[in-house]
Amino acid sequence: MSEQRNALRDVNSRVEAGWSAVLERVHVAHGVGRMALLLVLTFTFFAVQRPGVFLNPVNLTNMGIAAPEIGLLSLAVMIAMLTGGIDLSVVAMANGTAITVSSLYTAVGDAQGQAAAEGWAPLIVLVGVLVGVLLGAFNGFLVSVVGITPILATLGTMQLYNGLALVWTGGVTISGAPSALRSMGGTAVAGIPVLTIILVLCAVLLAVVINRTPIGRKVQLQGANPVAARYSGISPRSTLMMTYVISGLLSAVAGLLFLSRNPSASADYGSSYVLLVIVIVVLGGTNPAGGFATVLGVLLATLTLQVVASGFSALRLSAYEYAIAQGVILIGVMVLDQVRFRRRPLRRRPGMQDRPVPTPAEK
Amino acid sequence: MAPSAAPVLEVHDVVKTYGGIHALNGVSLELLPGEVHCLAGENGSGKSTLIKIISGVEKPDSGTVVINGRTHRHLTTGDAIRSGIQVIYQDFSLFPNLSAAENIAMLSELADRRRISSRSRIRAAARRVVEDLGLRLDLDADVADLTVADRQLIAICRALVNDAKVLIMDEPTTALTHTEVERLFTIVRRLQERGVAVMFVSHKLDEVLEISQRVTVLRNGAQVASGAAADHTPRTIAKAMTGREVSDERLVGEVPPDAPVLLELDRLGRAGGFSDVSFALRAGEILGITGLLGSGRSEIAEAIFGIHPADSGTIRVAGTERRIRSIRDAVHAGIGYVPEDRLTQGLFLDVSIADNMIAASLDSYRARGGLLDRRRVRDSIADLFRRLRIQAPNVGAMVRSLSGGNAQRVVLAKWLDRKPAVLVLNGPTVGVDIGSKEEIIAILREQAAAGMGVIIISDDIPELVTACHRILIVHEGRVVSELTGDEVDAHEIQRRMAA
Amino acid sequence: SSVNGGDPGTGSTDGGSSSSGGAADGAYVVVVKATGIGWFDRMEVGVNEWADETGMDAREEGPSEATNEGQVAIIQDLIAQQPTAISVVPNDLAGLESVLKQAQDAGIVVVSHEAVGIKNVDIDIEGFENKAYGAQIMENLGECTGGEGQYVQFVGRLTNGSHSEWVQGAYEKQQADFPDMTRVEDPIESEENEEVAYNKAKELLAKYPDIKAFQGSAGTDVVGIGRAVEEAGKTDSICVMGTSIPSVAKGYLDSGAIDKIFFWDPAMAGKAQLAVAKILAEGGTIEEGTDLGVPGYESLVKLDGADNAYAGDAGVAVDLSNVDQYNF
Amino acid sequence: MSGRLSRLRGPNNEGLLVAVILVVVVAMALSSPAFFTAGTFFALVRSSMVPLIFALGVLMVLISGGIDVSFPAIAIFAAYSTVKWVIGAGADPGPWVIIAIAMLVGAVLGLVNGVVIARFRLPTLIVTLGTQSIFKGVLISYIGSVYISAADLPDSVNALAGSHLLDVSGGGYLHFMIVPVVVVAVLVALLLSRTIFGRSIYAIGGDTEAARRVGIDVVRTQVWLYVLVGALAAFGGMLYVILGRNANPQSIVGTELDIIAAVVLGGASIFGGRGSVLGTVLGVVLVQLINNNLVLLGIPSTWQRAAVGILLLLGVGAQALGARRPNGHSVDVEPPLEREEVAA
Ligand SMILES: Nc1ncnc2c1ncn2[C@@H]1O[C@H](COP(=O)(O)OP(=O)(O)OP(=O)(O)O)[C@@H](O)[C@H]1O
Ligand SMILES: Nc1ncnc2c1ncn2[C@@H]1O[C@H](COP(=O)(O)OP(=O)(O)OP(=O)(O)O)[C@@H](O)[C@H]1O
Ligand SMILES: [Mg+2]
Ligand SMILES: [Mg+2]
Repeated sequence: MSEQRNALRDVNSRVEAGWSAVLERVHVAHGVGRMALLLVLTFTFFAVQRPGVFLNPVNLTNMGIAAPEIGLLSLAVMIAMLTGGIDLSVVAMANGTAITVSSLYTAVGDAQGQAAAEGWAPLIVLVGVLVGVLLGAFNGFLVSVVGITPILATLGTMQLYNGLALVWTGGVTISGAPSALRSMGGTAVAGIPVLTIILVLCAVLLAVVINRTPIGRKVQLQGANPVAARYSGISPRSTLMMTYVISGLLSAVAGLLFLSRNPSASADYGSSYVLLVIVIVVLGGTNPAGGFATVLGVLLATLTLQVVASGFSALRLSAYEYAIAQGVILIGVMVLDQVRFRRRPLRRRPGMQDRPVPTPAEK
Repeated sequence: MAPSAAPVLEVHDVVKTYGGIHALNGVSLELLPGEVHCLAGENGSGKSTLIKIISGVEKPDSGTVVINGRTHRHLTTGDAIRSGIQVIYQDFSLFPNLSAAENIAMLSELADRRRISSRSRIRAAARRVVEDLGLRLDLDADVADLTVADRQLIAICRALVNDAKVLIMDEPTTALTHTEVERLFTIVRRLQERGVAVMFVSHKLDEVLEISQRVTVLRNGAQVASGAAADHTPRTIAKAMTGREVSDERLVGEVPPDAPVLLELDRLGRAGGFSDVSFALRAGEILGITGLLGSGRSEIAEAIFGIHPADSGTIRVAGTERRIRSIRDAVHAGIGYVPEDRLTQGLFLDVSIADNMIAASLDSYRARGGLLDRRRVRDSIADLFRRLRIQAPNVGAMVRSLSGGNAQRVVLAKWLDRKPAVLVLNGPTVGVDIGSKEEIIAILREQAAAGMGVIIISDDIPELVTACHRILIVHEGRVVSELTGDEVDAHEIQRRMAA
Repeated sequence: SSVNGGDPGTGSTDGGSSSSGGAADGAYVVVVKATGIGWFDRMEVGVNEWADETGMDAREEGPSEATNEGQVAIIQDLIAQQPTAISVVPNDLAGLESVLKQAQDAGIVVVSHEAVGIKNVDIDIEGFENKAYGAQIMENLGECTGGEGQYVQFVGRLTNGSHSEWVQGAYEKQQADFPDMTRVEDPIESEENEEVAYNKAKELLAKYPDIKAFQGSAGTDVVGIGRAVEEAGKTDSICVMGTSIPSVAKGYLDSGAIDKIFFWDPAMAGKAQLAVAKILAEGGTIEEGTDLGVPGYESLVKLDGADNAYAGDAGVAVDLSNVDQYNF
Repeated sequence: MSGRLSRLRGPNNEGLLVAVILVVVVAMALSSPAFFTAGTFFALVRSSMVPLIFALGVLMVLISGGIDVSFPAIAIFAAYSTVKWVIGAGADPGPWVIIAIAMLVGAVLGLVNGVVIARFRLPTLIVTLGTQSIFKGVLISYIGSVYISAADLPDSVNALAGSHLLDVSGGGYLHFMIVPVVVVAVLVALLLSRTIFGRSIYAIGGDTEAARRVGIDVVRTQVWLYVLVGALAAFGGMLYVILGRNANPQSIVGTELDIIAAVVLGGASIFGGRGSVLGTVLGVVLVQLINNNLVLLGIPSTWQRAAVGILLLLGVGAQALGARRPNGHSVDVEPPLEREEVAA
């Protein structure tokens, strides 16, 4: 055991040492560069330590299947954080979708038989997604119309949604999901799990919405300075509403992934994800105060923690030792960032880093 | 009293760079007891930075600060304060969540290295200063609930609560009316008698010359002039600051008599704010609205822009009546607004200049598929950047890194990009140096000439005179008089405002 | 509903062996609800003993919080490490279906515990028949109360299958044999949390002043209840019984606040799971009467309701008289 | 900024809370005769003690403009490791010494938070999110995971656990530890309102840069703040051990968000600069009042989680509406008119 601990200490020191040096040379968007780097470093480290287990295709596939649901939930939190808010209810919303789909499916199945249930599947899934969207809209209502601070509003709805799910299921785990979903969990295209592909698609879509559409820009500005946004004729209500609806939508998709990984739904699934995704979002370079975030950074952060988790498993380190590593990485990254920015005050440009800024010179 | 020999404060060729930019490039000056030393310079010329260095907020790259003959290598704010240096910061640096009294007294409490804080002592200390200055301030109100002017007064009181040896004022008068400025100056003179050395930063050159004995002018962080105030006129200082001739003569183009009416207020009113305000603004016209602080001039603007909607009367924009209940209504009706409080209401400080510029007109760039048309975005940004002559490395720079003059141009650009029918500007040149001021007004003239209707709310009378076709004077929420054509003249306005 | 930071949602624990993947590496892994908990620390003792006795590579793993996603992640990581057998004590039976299937497809022997009716396992091994166990508890409670009065049942989580069966078994027993007893509330959820159990017990004492008996299910339920009863000064008039382990309940057994606790030795359960796994791995079969060579599991009985579930007779009842025989 | 600050505070929030509490009490009294008893009251007091101590720490951090989610980890780390160590050493220095040691441990952990946060100017929520999982991980992996039951606790601790301030036969009792809890609450109140340190915390929460400029040593103040909060958390942890008569390393962690919610219900601003001890006490009491009486109110177990969520939303919702400025949700930094006349 102890020699693995040394290995652990060793990797941390190595990572941090090499890193700050390399960071100087990496001029990618805040959050993206460092995560890409960290991902590569951790991956190589574990690959070298336990090639047999870690590089085993089964392991790689499993990572590709496990990461997406967390990735989607992280993106859901990210967009809320982009407006200076946060969404603690993402897991509850995801479960809401999963439970809806699963129970509707089984209900129809019992009433009219499997075939019928499969026939209704598309509609059922749609309803499930709709539930997620509605829950998100309720968050949006609380935040934008009632004016409750997001962290409190969503803390409340987290409990509420979770509680309602408990009431609905009576605490029992319900089994059953449309075969389309079930098969989705297992299949892969060109060796890449379908779930991974779904995550990437959603991420690209979200990135486009945030950076290339008026509403996306408004969301960013809302986070950067709500007052100035209002004085620019941007309606906080519609922006915030949109934000939390999107958050609900992404959570709903995550809920579908829950089902596709395992055809059952319960009120308690994923409770341990809530704070984990916040960690991921921040590691991904999102500014907790709002105004800046990169989708790519969040994706990389998700993968990095996934890799570290499996790596620790391969090294036979315990869940608690992994928790320690997670904390160390989080703080390590933040500190290194800070040190880096202190050195270059003017390099910091929250806002639109991830797209080239036109200068008169260019024209 | 005549300044005595030994300087209380000396600065020896201080150099300060921020990421390559020379904020200060070998500046030296000395401050004698009982003298008022004025620091002039355009936005971004280095005034605030110099002040931050003297007060220990920023460390110089090289050069030294000598206080009472003692040379400080690593001057901390604490040291500075304890050795009698008091600063009124440009942004006031007040605590919005604390009472006025505590804001005023906190500094002395800290300076006295106290451990226990006593309400009574704090209130007493605060009241002493406030009464000393003959001000009326609600000492128990949270600063968050006070007006910009009140906040500025509180910042001044705070600086005076400790008997300071050196008093530094970074644009202390931007939000003050003449009466208040006069009051401040009497205080300054009284302090002078007590042998306090005062350093005074202002963009209002007539003020500068009225109060100071010595003038130092900075340009791009370098000292370009330093000498007795007596040897200077506003013109000479302006020339030193900008390196060119600056004119403030009144030039207003003709408004064609058949120009369409763009904005029409009919007996507009808001309980507790103003009442019965009626006027019409025609295309190409620049209308000035002035009055004492609290006269309701800002409230009129805020009603037009839907911040605090009017509760009686009607607003017609380009002939059609508009219900303006929110800012969105106003914006959609074709009204733009450049707010008084640039930093919090006008700008996204941590967002690039480029994205600030299109903040109000995002929807107009929607191309097919709902995506932004990035070529058009790029073009109009580059165009505005050039037209408004914004000094910045490129449009990707954070607005936080701009000085007031440039920051204000960005706010302007944001609205120009939306091409509103009517543009309302509240204190458009507050804290903006004459160079930028002249250019900003020139831009407004252009826009008016191009058919926009412009309303300027300001208490900078010379500015109004140079720019406006017509000037309304507001008193206690009512328009008490209107000056047009040749009536528009500084003294006439003064006279009617006093009346 | 309470969340806990730093939990490896994607997390997993020990696992993987130096030998490269592909072929089975001979490891036996018991995946428990959560590590760092008294009950499963005890199970780990058994697991390690079994490893020493048999010279096999056996170990226990578990998430840091008792969550389904945590167990799924661990098992997925294990599959990549190709152990010989995995035995799981699930947080959520249905929630492991797919990943266990994946394990079986990968040629790994899959055993389960506290999971009657779980899908995709070769054998489920129970310490005893759950409803019978519940009935046994009610038997004692009935005696203690003289067969009359109000009582309340606690479960760790409403979602916990075994707990539900225990209270159900007890409830049925009560209706059959102790008609004069009345259950005044549906089973109360203690969230596996002693403080919650304590507070709810206090409320119940206030609401039902002459309540006669409590039945606990989670290991800490009886302790929380016991404290509430003790503070109400009703240690003698109220019977508190339920599942727990001596080390946790001892203080209150001494004071009489807890009258009797029931459990099955987690260490033995751990050994039994591994024994079953070993038999299966070596091509053997489990049937009625099989002797696992583990105390309490000398002659397995087949449970109805599931075709692959077997139970030992490992239930233990402990009160003040024999509590000192147990060091866990 | 100033607008954001005032976002969460109603004009006289404490008043609002008292009203809400009264309503809840009446509702409960009506729905259950068993409610109006000394027992219920004492139970309420008792279950409020630990959350209140935590809440006071959270309050101070919130006022300074931060959010701390690591206090439960610090609490259990300090309490468990101290108790374990004392038992291991076979010594029983008496409860107060044990508490003192625990608070020392807590202070050290707090120091870690403080240094990282103040020295590198990092977002507090994130830092404490990290340290929390580090503390918990270290506790379980390297210090111990074994449940320490009443039987093994030092006798002096058990003795203190059983000491009552006043007993109502059958109706429960008032626990002695209420005394130190009240003392701590008063001390914190005085610290915040009557000391320069306290006022500096408000100042930093109001505007950190301005605080620097008036000569407050922000870094030092923050570090001390977190040390203090760490010690406070440790005291809460020991209190938990004493009241619960067990040391369980799995306990406490997971309650952080609920405590923060209670403090904000109590009128503290999540954006810093505002908050009062009185409000915090009321907030905690309200939450406990609700949590404690769900069974009494006859709310079915399955509904209880949802019920808590709804009540929390009602609470913060009422507050948000109370703090509402003219222009709906959006923060409005325009000064109210009547102020202008003052200066004019
Ligand atoms: N914190 C900073 N980071 C980077 N650059 C800075 C900073 N502060 C000042 N500068 C640079 O120093 C120059 C001078 O700033 P300074 O505040 O002294 O100007 P100023 O004379 O006060 O302008 P204004 O009249 O607008 O107040 C600025 O143009 C800016 O480029
Ligand atoms: N973070 C920063 N990065 C770059 N430059 C900065 C920064 N902060 C301040 N500056 C510089 O400081 C100078 C003055 O800042 P300041 O806010 O005092 O000017 P201002 O108040 O906007 O100008 P004015 O007071 O004349 O309106 C500006 O020229 C700006 O370039
Ligand atoms: Mg300046
Ligand atoms: Mg300035």
